[in-house]
Amino acid sequence: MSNIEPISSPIPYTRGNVEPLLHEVVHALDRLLEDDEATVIDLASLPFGPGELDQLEERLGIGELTAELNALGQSIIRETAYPGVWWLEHRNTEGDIVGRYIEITRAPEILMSQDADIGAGRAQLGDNLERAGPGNENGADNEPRPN
Amino acid sequence: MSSNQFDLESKRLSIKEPEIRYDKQGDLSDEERVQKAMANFAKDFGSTAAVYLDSCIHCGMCADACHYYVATGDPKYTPIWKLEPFKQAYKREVGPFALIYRLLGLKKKVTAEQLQEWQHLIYDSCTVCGRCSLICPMGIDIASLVAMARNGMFEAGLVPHELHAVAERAEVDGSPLGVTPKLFEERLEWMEDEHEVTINIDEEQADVLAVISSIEIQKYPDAMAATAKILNAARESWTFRTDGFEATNFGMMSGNVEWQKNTSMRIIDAAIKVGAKLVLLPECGHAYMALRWMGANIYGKPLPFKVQHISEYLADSLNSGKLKVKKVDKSVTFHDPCQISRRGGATQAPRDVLKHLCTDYREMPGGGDYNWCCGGGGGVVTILRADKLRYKVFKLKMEQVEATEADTLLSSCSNCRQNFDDCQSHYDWKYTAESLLELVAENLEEANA
Amino acid sequence: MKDIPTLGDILQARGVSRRGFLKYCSATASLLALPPAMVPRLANALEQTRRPSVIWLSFQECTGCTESLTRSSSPTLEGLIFDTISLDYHHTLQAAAGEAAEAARHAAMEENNGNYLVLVDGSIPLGNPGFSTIAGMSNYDMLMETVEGAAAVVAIGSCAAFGGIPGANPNPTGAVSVRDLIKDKPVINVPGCPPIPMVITAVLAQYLTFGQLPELDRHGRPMAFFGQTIHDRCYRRPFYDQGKFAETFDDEGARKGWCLFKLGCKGPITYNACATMKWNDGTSFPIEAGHPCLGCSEPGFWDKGGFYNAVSTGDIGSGKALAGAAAAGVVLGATAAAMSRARRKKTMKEG
Amino acid sequence: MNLLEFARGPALQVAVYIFIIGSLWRLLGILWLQKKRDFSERRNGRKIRGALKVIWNRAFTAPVFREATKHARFMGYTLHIGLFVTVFLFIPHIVFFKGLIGIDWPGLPNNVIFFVGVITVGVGVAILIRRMTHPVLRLISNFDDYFSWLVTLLPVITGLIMPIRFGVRWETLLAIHILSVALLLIWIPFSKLSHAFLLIVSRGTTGAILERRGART
Repeated sequence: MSNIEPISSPIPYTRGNVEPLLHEVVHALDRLLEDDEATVIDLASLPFGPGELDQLEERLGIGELTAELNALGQSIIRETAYPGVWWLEHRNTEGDIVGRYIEITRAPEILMSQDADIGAGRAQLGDNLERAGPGNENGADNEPRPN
Repeated sequence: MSSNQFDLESKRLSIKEPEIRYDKQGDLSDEERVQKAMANFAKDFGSTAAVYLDSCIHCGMCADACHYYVATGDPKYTPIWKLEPFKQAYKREVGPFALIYRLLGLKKKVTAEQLQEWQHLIYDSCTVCGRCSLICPMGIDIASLVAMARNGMFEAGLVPHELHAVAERAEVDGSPLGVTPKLFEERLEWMEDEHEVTINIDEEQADVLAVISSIEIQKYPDAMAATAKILNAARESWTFRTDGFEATNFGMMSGNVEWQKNTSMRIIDAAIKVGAKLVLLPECGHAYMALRWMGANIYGKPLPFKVQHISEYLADSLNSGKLKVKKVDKSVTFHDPCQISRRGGATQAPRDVLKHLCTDYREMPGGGDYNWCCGGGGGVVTILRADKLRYKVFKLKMEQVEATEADTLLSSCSNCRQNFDDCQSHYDWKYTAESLLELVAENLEEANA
Repeated sequence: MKDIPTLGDILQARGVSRRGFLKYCSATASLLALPPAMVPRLANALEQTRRPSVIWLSFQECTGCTESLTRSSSPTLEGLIFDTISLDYHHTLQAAAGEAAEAARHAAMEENNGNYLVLVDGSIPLGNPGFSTIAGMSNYDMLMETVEGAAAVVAIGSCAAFGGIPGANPNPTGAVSVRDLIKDKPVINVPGCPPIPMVITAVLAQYLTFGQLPELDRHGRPMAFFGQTIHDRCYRRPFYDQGKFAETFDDEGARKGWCLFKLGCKGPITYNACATMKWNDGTSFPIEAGHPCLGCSEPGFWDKGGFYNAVSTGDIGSGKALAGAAAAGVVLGATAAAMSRARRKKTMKEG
Repeated sequence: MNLLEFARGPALQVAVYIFIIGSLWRLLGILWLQKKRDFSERRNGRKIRGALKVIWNRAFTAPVFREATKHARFMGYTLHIGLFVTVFLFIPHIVFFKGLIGIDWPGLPNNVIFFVGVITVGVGVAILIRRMTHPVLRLISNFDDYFSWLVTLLPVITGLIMPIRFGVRWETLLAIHILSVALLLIWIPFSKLSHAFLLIVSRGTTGAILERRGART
C-alpha cells in the first residue's frame, strides 16, 4: 500500500469563489464607510473547492489584532491585513470548526463585553467584595491594588 | 383557395385581375373536370413524383429562380405554389398518409374553381424551363411536376384556348401550324431553288433522318436549306420524310399524353422505315425533350437509332473535322434553349461549335445552364392573354444579353427565336436572335467537298 | 410543562457566557442556513426554548442514521441540542430494555401528550406484521400508537422518508414511508443514506427554536437544506460548465478533479446540502473524495438505474422492440404504397 | 414513476417507435410506388454518381442564386449548424447517445453550447418572422410549417432554460426537455421535418435523372 501516493487536494481551477468574494468584501467596506453598515459573510454557505478556503485566508492576510475567545471552545477573532475586515473562526470544545465568518465591521460584536455578562460579572465582583468584608481591606497585601 | 389568395398582392400585380380569365374545353361538369384532372395527373404518377411532392419544405427559394416571380415580385408565381392543388391532391389521394388525411379530413378535395384559377399559373406563367429545379435545396424537379399537372389539366379541359387549338391542329393535321406534307414539300422545293442546294426528300433508305419544326417551315425556312447544306457537306446519307417531319410536340406542351405519343411515333416510324441510324432534331427546344429523353419511353423500349440535336451534330462534325467552317469576325453570345441545355444536357455542344466558328464568344452573365429562359417556351408564346406578362419577363433576358455587349445573339431554338422576334418588335430592341445552324451553314468551308 | 427549563436556563446553569451563547447562536444560524442578520432573533428564540420530549422509533433500518448522528464528534453544538431535548425512548441508545423501555415510551407519551416529537428511522413493512416487531408489536402498530399524541413527526433517513432500501424493487416486505401512513400530522422528511448529522440536528433545532415546521419541498424535505442540488453547489461545477469530465475513475480527468457527470453522478437531480455542509465534521463529501453522488436523498434512489449511469441517459427499449417498430413501419409503408397503386388504377379507370 | 422517469422511459420509447414506424411508412409508401423504366439512351455518367453529387451539392446553392437567397441561406445554415452543435456536441447529449449506441465523441464546453443555443433560437425567431412577413413564404406556408417550427425549437428552448431554471426543479426541466424531444421525434415522420431523410431521396432522384441526361446537376 505504501507505493500508492495519496492525491493531495488539487487546486484545479482558478475560476473559484475567492475572487468574487473579495469583491464582495470591497463593497461591504464601502457600505461600512458610507452608511456605517456592517456585513457578515458566513463562509459555510459557500461551496468552496479544495484549498480555496486557505487561498482566501492567505489573500486576506493577518493584521494587527488577534483575539482569542474561550467560550464553549476556542474562537479566533482576527483582523485581517485589511482594517475593518475580520476573520472569525469558532471551534467547539473538541476543537472542531463550527463556524467561519468574515465580518466587515469596526469591531465584531462578539468582542464586546455583553450586558448579561457584565451584569453577571458585576454581581460576582460585588459578591466577592462583600464576602471579603470592609475590615479585610489590608488583608491581602499581595493583591494588586487599583489606584 | 379562393381568389383572396391573390388579394395579398393585387396592388403590385402588373396584370390586373380581370385579365386573368380561364378557358374551358368541352362541357364537362365541375365534378368530372376535377376527377379527370386528378386521374390524369396520377397517370404518370410514380415514386419519383411522390418523392418530390413529399419533400417540399416550403422554403420559397424556387421563387428566386423563377423569371415570373423575379420580374413581377408576385408570390403566386412561386414555382411550387403553381402546383398547390396537385400537392394537395397528392397528399390526399396518393401519399403514404393519404388514408389519414382522408379520414381526418386534413386535406380538402381539390375543387374545379381551384383548377380554373391555377390554369394561369400552370400554363401562362410557366415555361417549364426548369431553372427552379436547380435552386431547390431538396432537389425537387419542379418543372417535371408542372408537366405532369398539365396532363391533368388537359384531360379536365382546362387548357388555354390558343394552346389547345394549336395542339389539336398538330394532332389533326400533323403540324401545329397546319403544315401538310404537301405544303412541306413545296417549301422544301422552294428552298432548294432559293439556296441552290440539294434537299433529299422521302428517300427510301437513309442513315440520317432530319426532322424540322413547323415554326421553321413557316417562319424560318432557311433552316431547311441550312440543314441540307450541312448534311450534304458532311456527305451523309440523309433525308427529310413527308410522313415524319414534324419535330414540335404540342401534345407534350399542352399536356395530352395521347397526342404527344402520336406525334413522336410519326418520327419514330419514319426513322425505322428508312433504317435511320440517327434522327437529327432541328433547332427546337422542346422537340429535344420530346424525342431525345421521352421518345424511347413513349416507344416503350430503347429507340433503334440515336437522337441528336443539330447543335450536337455540328459539334461532333466540327470536332472530328468532318465539317469545316470559316471564322466569323464579330462578337457572339449564345442563348441556351432551356430544354436543350439546362434540361437536356447538351450545353457544351453549341460552345464547341462556336469555338470553331468565332473568335470572340461572350458568355452571358449567369448564362449556360442557369440561363434565363426567353419566356416563350412551354407553349406560353401561343397564349395571347399571357403576352403582357411575357413581355415583362423578357426584360430579364434583355439585361442578360445586353450585358455581353456582343454584336450578335445566337440561339438554337426556333421557338426561342420566335419569342425573341416578338419581344424585339415590342421593345424595339437592337438584338435579333439568329440561328446557330444558319450561321454555320453560311460559313461552311467547301474544302472537303 | 411549567417545570421544564428553557435553554437559556440550562446554559446559564452550566456557566456558559453570553459570548458563548452568541457563538452558539451564530453557529446554529449557519447550520440552519439562516442569514447572519437572523442571529439576534435566533438567540432570543433559543433562550425561550423549552426542552421537549422526543421519542425515537427505529423500524426496518440499519442503524446507520443513529450512527451518523452519534458518531459526529461529541460533545458538540449538536450535542448541546440534544441536551435541550429529552430523548425519552430510543431502543438503541437507551439503557432500559424490554418492558421498562416500553413503559418509558408510554410514560413520555402520556406526560407530553400533544407536545412530543416522534423521530422515525427505517421503513414500515405492510406485507406481514411479523416482518419487523418491537416488544411483540408490529412497526405499523407502534408507529400509529406513538404518533397519536405527537406534535410532529420527523422521518430520519431515506428509509423512513421514502421507503429506502427495504422499499427498493421488488420490495419484499411491502415497505412504506412514514408519509405514506401519517396523513394527519406534520411529517418532516430528512432523507439521506444516512442524512448529514448536522442536518438532523439543524432540523430539530429549527423546529425547536421557531416552534413551527420549516418550509418543505414537495418531498417533505426542509427547503433550507434540500433546496438546492448537489450539482448547483458542487465545487466541481465549473468543470461541468467547461466540458471537462472524468471518463473513468483513474484517468487524468479523475486525478485533476474534473466533473463526475459521465461517471453517473446524480448531483444534478439530488437535493441535499452535502456540497456545503459536508461530512465527517465538515471534512469533505463524496464528490470531493472522487466518487459520484448516488442521489441517496432522493425518492427511489436505489431503483434509478445504475449508480454509474449518467443522468442524461434514456431508454429507447430493446433491440427487439425497435425491430418490431421497424417491421410495423415496413408493413404500413407497403400497405400505403399498395393502396395508392390500387387507388391510382381505379381513378384512372374512372377518369 | 415521476415525470422524469416517464419522460426518459415510456415517453421516449414510444416516441422512438413512432419515429421508426412513421419514417419507414413514409419512405416506403413513396419508394414502393410504381417506377417507370427510363429507356432513353443515357448521355454519360452513372446514376449513383449523379445522385451523390446532388445530395452533396444542393447543400450549397449554385453561385448564380446565392445573392438572391442570401437571407434564407444564412438563416438556414445557422439554424442547422446550431441544431447540429447543440444536439451532437453537448456533452450530456453525447453521454445520452453513448448510452444508446455505445460510442461517444468529443464535445464542446457548456457555455459554448449555451451561446450557440441562444443564437439558434434567435435565428429561429428570425425565421418565423420571415415566414410570416415574406410574401412568398406567407403564401405557401401551412400548419405544418408553423408547427414544425415550434416543435423544432422547443427542445432548444427547454434545453436552454435548464441552466437558468427560473426556480423550476432541474429534473422537471429535464423531463420537459426530453418530452419536447419525444414530441419532435413523433412529429418528424409526419411533417416536413422528414426532409432530414427525404432530402437524400429527392436530391438523389433528381441527381440520377439529370446526370443520366448529362445535364447540370
